[in-house]
Amino acid sequence: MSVLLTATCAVPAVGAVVTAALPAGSTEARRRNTKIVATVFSVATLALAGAVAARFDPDGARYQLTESYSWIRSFGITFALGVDGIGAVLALLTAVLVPVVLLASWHDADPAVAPPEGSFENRRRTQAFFALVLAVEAMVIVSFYATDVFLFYVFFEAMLIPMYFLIGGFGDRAGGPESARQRSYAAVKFLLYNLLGGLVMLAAVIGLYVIAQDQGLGTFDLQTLTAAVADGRLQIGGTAEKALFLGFFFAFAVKAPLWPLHTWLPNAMGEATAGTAVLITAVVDKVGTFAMLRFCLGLFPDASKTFAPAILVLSLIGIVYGALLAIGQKDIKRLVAYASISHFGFIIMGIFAMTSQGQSGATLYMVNHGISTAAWMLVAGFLISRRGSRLIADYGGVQKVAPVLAGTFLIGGLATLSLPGLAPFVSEFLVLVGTFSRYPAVGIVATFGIVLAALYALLLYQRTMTGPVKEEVRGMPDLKVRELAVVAPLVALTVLLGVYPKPLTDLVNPSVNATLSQVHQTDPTPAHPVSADHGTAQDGTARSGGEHK
Amino acid sequence: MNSLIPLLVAAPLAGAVLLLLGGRAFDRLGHWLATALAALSFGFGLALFSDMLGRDAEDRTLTQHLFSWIPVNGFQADISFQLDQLSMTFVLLITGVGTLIHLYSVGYMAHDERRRRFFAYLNLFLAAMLLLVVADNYLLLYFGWEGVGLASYLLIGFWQHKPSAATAAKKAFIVNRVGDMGLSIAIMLMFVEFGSFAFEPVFGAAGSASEGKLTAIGLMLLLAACGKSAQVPLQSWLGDAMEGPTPVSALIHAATMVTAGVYLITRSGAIFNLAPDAQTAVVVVGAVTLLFGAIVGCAKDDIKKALAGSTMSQIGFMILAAGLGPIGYAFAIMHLVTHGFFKAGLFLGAGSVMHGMNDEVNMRHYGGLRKYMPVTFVTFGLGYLAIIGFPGLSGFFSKDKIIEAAFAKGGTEGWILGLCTLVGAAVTAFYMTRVMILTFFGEKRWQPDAEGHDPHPHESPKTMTVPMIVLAFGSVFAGGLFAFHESFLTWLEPVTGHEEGNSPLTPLVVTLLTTACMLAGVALSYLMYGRSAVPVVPPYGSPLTRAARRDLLQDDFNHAVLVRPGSALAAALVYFDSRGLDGFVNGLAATIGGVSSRLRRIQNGYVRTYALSMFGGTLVLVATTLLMRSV
Amino acid sequence: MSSTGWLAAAGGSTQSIPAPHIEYGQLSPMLVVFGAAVVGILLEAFLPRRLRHWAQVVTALVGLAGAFVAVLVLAVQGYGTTKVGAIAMGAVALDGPTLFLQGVILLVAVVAVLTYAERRLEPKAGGEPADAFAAQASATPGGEQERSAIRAGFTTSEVFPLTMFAVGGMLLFPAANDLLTMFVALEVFSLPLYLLCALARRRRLLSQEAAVKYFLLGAFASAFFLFGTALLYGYAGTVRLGEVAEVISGNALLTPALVSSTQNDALLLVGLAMLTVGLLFKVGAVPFHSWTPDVYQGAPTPVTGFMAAATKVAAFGAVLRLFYVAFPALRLDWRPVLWGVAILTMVVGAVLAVTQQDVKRLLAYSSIAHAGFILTGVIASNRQGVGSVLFYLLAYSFVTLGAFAVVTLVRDSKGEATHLSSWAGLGRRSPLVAAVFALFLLAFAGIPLTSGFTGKFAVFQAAAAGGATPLVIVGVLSSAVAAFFYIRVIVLMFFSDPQPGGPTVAVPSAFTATAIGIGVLVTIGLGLLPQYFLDLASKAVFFVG
Amino acid sequence: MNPVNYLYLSALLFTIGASGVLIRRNAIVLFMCVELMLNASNLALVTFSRMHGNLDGQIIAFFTMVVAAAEVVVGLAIIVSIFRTRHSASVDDSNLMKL
Repeated sequence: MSVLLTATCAVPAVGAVVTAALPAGSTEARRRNTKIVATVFSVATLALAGAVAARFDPDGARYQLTESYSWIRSFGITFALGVDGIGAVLALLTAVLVPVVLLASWHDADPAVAPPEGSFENRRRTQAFFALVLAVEAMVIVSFYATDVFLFYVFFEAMLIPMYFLIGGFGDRAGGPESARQRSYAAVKFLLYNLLGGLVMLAAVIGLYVIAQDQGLGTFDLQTLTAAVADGRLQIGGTAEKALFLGFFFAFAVKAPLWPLHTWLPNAMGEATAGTAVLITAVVDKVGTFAMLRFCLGLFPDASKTFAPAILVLSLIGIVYGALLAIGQKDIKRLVAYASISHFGFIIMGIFAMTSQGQSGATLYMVNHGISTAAWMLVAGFLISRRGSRLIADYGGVQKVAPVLAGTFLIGGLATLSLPGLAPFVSEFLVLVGTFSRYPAVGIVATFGIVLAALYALLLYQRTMTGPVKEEVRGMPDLKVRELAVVAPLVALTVLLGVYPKPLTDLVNPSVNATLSQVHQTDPTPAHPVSADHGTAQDGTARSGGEHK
Repeated sequence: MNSLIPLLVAAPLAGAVLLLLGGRAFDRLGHWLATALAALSFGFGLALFSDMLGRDAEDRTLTQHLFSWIPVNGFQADISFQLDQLSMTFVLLITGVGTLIHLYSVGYMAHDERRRRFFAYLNLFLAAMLLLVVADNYLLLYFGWEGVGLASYLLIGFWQHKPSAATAAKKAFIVNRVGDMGLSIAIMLMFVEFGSFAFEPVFGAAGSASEGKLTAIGLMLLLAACGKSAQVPLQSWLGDAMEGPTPVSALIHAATMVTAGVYLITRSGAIFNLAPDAQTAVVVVGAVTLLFGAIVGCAKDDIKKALAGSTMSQIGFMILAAGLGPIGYAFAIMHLVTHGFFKAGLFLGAGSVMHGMNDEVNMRHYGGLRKYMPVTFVTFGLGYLAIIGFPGLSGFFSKDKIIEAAFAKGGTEGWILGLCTLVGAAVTAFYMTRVMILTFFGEKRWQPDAEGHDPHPHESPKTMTVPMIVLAFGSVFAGGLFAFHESFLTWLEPVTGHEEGNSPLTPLVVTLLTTACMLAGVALSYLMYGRSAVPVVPPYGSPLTRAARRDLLQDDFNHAVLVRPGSALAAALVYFDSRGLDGFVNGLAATIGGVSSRLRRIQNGYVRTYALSMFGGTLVLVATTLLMRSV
Repeated sequence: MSSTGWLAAAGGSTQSIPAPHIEYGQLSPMLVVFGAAVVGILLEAFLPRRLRHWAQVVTALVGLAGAFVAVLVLAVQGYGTTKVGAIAMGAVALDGPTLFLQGVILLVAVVAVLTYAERRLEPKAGGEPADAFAAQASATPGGEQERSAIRAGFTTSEVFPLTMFAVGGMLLFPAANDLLTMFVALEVFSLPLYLLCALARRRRLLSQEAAVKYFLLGAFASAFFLFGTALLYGYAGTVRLGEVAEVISGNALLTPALVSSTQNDALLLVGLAMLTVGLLFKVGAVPFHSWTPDVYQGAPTPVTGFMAAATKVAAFGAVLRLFYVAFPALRLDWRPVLWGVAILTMVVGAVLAVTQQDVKRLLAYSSIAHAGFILTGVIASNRQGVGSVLFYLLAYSFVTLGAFAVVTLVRDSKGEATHLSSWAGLGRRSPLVAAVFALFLLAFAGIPLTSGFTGKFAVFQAAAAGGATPLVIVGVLSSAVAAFFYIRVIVLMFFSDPQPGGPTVAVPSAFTATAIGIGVLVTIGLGLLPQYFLDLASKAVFFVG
Repeated sequence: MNPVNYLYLSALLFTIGASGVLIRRNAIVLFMCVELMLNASNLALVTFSRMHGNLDGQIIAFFTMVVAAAEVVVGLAIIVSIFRTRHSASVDDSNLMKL
């Protein structure tokens, strides 16, 4: 039994503990040490997560590198890890983003330059921030690797706590005196929403266990359960299955977030630091959509199909609604948040379209949205930290004084609007085509989203970056080396995965096919498939659909 | 040889990447590098062309598969190229005109501090446009399609400090996005219908699909074409796009990118041929736009906007021709190429004029420039003659063929279309004559610029005039060359097919009618503008003139129908989100809080109240227990 | 020996009265504790004041440790699993739940005594270190007598023997095998608690008020319990739980009196209801909860912690025994009633806590809500139910102790600063203390990886398996409401700005530090690796019939 | 006499006691009412003991008296100390903690 997965989860966890335990102090050197230690751990995690993805054999078993240790025998709970293509890719995304976020947040947790008289500035602020980020990373990676429903649930819920402290404890410097109140409101809202979702899921988890136990399967092991569901050994029964599905889905839909459960996201992303906002939208929220794919579909195939149309409608509303609200925003970070809501609509739509294109697209979308939104948000954060305001109206003409910043911001925006050649296009198109092939009307309406996306992304760019240079913006420095080091890998990945996403699709496709067979769905066949002789490319490489059927 | 195809795209792409990432290092010589790479691409194009000429007409399709792009089960998108005669034509046009305009820009942008970036964007455009025309499937075409949109966005808004430029850029992108939506839906339809969206398989299987499906695909493709080629109803962005530097207008918004719609429809001929209703829609759009653009062109005082109207109108001709099916495809492309020459030349001329006139664009502030800018005058004049269809020049041959084809459609339809094209030809002559007269003839109406400098018109530098001269050659001779032995038709026929149609009129009659219309337009224009002084301040004008100045109220329409309700909706939703959804959640929390503070009052601190609650509880418990039994 | 023996003895026969057979070894946990209590009294009487504190602390700890060892020995000998049985003439049940709960109560008591022994938090009085208890409880608050007692450095070291008596009663309560023993045990642990409540050093008025309220309401509830006992005795002719069950199920030998009395179901049902009232009062279930907030607030905080943890453990032990041993046949009667009570308790506890401003009252309402959660496990009426309740009690009691121990640390010039507003910004001044308290709050809220989550999962799982799914759903929703106020406190501590002149966090001695440390350890341990204790709890589910 | 009548009496006494707790204000009286409830229970126990013909009930009654006595000790101590503080035995004056 390989311990690679455990190691991948453990390294950031150990890193969190070590970082938290590093000596406190207000000296710059001590803070720097903390940051470096944390970053080293996150990079080590990246290496391990990369090794996991590299060792994953797309032609092999559904779950690989599996490990299983007895944990709570009384409830059939194991510490069972295993990776499929989807989990491997998403864990890798997490591992890529965390070092970037750490680097981007390098000074976000530094104490205020001149703490007011008599204030009790926490001397462990820096340690706390970096440790919390690593803790989130560890928990998220466990969630992606968990093949035990309970284990997943535990970390799904537990990650709320470090996230909560990250949101509430470390805001950006842009806020006025109101900001502390706003921030704690945002943190509480985040926690309560997600906790409510989690508790509802808890009821469903318990229900699942009780039903399984009644039928002689007192286990939370995902593979056992899904296999039992598939071959009829576990029959949950119509109403119960629907109720359990809704219980699970509710939690995931809050986290994802799906309209109309989204209202915590703009607050949280608006008030948190840019790095934390990235962590929320690019990493933590992905656990929700990931879980829909793995747990909702795997455990409750019939209910998933029953509710798919309703969920598609909600996600469709989310796509349009999020985009329209993004257009109406005055605050840069809230705009990005609403844009994310729109994107999550796409992801969920792809999942519940129940086609391989839709689900592969949704998985890629999770990755690509993570990378591109990270780039967009982090550059926005750099911008905001320079001017000390989140209001769009406070900017203008930035490209004149800080062209590189403006350029990277534009690339982030273009990625968000799914420009071909950048990664999000690949996933968005797959989702659209996957949805369209089963639900044409839904696909067409969703396509409107691409127009709206262009509108909010370019409006934001136009209002902040172009036009005459505003007085307050004059003299704004361009991106520094550290900031470039943050943005460059993200931009490079965005381009690379836009042009050559095959490594990811190769990892993801088998797992998606396995998921689809769990729900007993196959892709709709073309009405008039092209004949096979058209399907072969000149140099013999497989090219079009005909021969794959 | 096939391996040269990717290099066509790669050369300018490398230029763009180098110039953008290379930083200051390329400030000094980057523009020459970009020009060289454009020329290199042109060289590759020529090499491929000569290779192609060496083959049989039926064996001229070159393909090159690079790698699998997006493989998901049935959905297989490849980075894979196909170069046939149609693509070849475009490749040569794009790289040829592109190289010339690079050269022109060296002079035109000489003093711009962000010149390096300008050339990077130009190279990016070339790469995207070449990708568009050499793609072997619709998704890769879409890649190039949006790529040119991006380049267009970047270049229209190149002078970002001008709010108008930034707005125009955004507008162009978003209107194009509406069209792009059509293209993506078309691709999805193809995938659902055929399980593929590569040209060859789709065209091969098109016959098996129902006409309704094909019509749907065709209409969606038309929507895409409307966006990119500024056809009604998605035409509104082109006039504003003139905010970009003039070389951009010449290359992107006249010669190449805006004609991508024509390419798309021609390329998809196999689909349109089987979907007559979609074809009808195409010709209607073409006919409406050719008149629309022409009318707008008549009213504009801004030289670039007048030319933009003209571009719209000329593309209307092409779209109309493409909508005619095999009767017109080849002529649509032929007009596209000749238009590429003369319209690029006209824009470069306009740029040259502006260059000499302190960037003045209002023709009412020009006048009598022929003496000061002789080269510009001559090249512009040749372009003018070409566009109005002066016999023997390029435009004469290509436009005449389109008008013939329109009549050849046959029946009432043919008559209507033919008459539309004739009217279009006449109006073209009218507004182009107007441009000519206002700019180069008559007395000086020069005005000092914003800083009070009087203009000192002068001829432009060599880097600018040489491209103009080369393009003028094209404007004069290309048409004749193409028409000679119908060489162009023969060249394209393997790809587009050709039918003669049944024209009620003989070609000679059509030619005479066309020439007559052209002369009438010129004459009317001369009567209106050539014989009396042109007022510096535009007269109030007729309602039609005023509407035409406002682009026939297209922006007002869009504003009233889309923008204002849209922003109202966004604002309403913002309100709903914070008051409705969030209000509900906060209200829930408040309710719990309210219930809590009300319930708290029971805990009033009096021990006897507590005892009472216990006693009451006991009674209820006892009663319930007893009741449970009796039920 | 059964009641028939008593009857025979009463029949006027000339037989000598048989000496009752008492298994001293198997009763040793209780005997050791009572013994230590008595020793404590003697120490109080004979030792000079100066020495009393340490002597009492040592005596108490030794007594508790000895009792715990005794419990362990009994458990190892199999008295909890294979050798379960009634001892002391059938008055005491020695079985799994007994030993498990006695173990828990003893551990809780050890931790509580540690917090009692804390003398570093209060400023020195009369040159002597002071603890949390009144210098002289009989003195009028603020009077001259009190001032002189304080000057003299008096302390009420009687709290230790009192606590030991209470612990003894609590050990007996869940072990009681007949209603009389149960009643006596109830009083034995209640009476010392009434007194302990009155012994706060600061805020004496509140303390006295708490005592009087607790006393009057407690006595009121005991009266119900006793009357219920009487009615049940009238129905069954016996107060032994197992025999009552047999009478109810009709398996008992019917005497003529029984034939007539068992026809009157009202006796049985009203008796059941009244017994339930008496026990529900102790666990603090709605609508018998009203004493909880006032008493928790007024009592000295170490006592509150002890009371909140240990009383709940003992009382739920009795609840389990009563319903599972005496009334399993009446399940259809009591389950609906308990459903109602559980729902009310969860909802009212959670909702009322939302607007609390005092941290001790907040914890009181939280304990009410938790009583509701535990009740769902009781209602499960299956083996998992018993196991889950046992585990929950273990988990909950240490979180509670820890939380109240932290409350003792946050102080201003007037003693403990319990108003929530003064906790603002605590996380900035004392991140560690705030983090520990946050951990306890998260455990209360049932966040995974804490003991609270495991416990909640266990009871809800049992309830769902027992067919009480709606209860689970109500429980989940009220957990969400409950989370709101736990989080409110965390927000206050971490994200609010400290008030100028706000309270400081006192550095405790090793006693409180150990107590808190144990709380943290158990909270995390039962969250991360609960299997051993779940096993223990699930092995300890068999009652003596 | 039918022993059931004693039961009625017991119930009556219990109710009177309980009502007294709810109505009266003086802590001592309150406490006496509780004692009345205990004694009502005792009466019931003794009666049932008689009806069942075993002695358990009577023995319990003895225990109850002892417990009641202990309760008095503790209760009076508390009540007296609070009386000395407040110079009032009214339970309604002990109202510092609420809500």
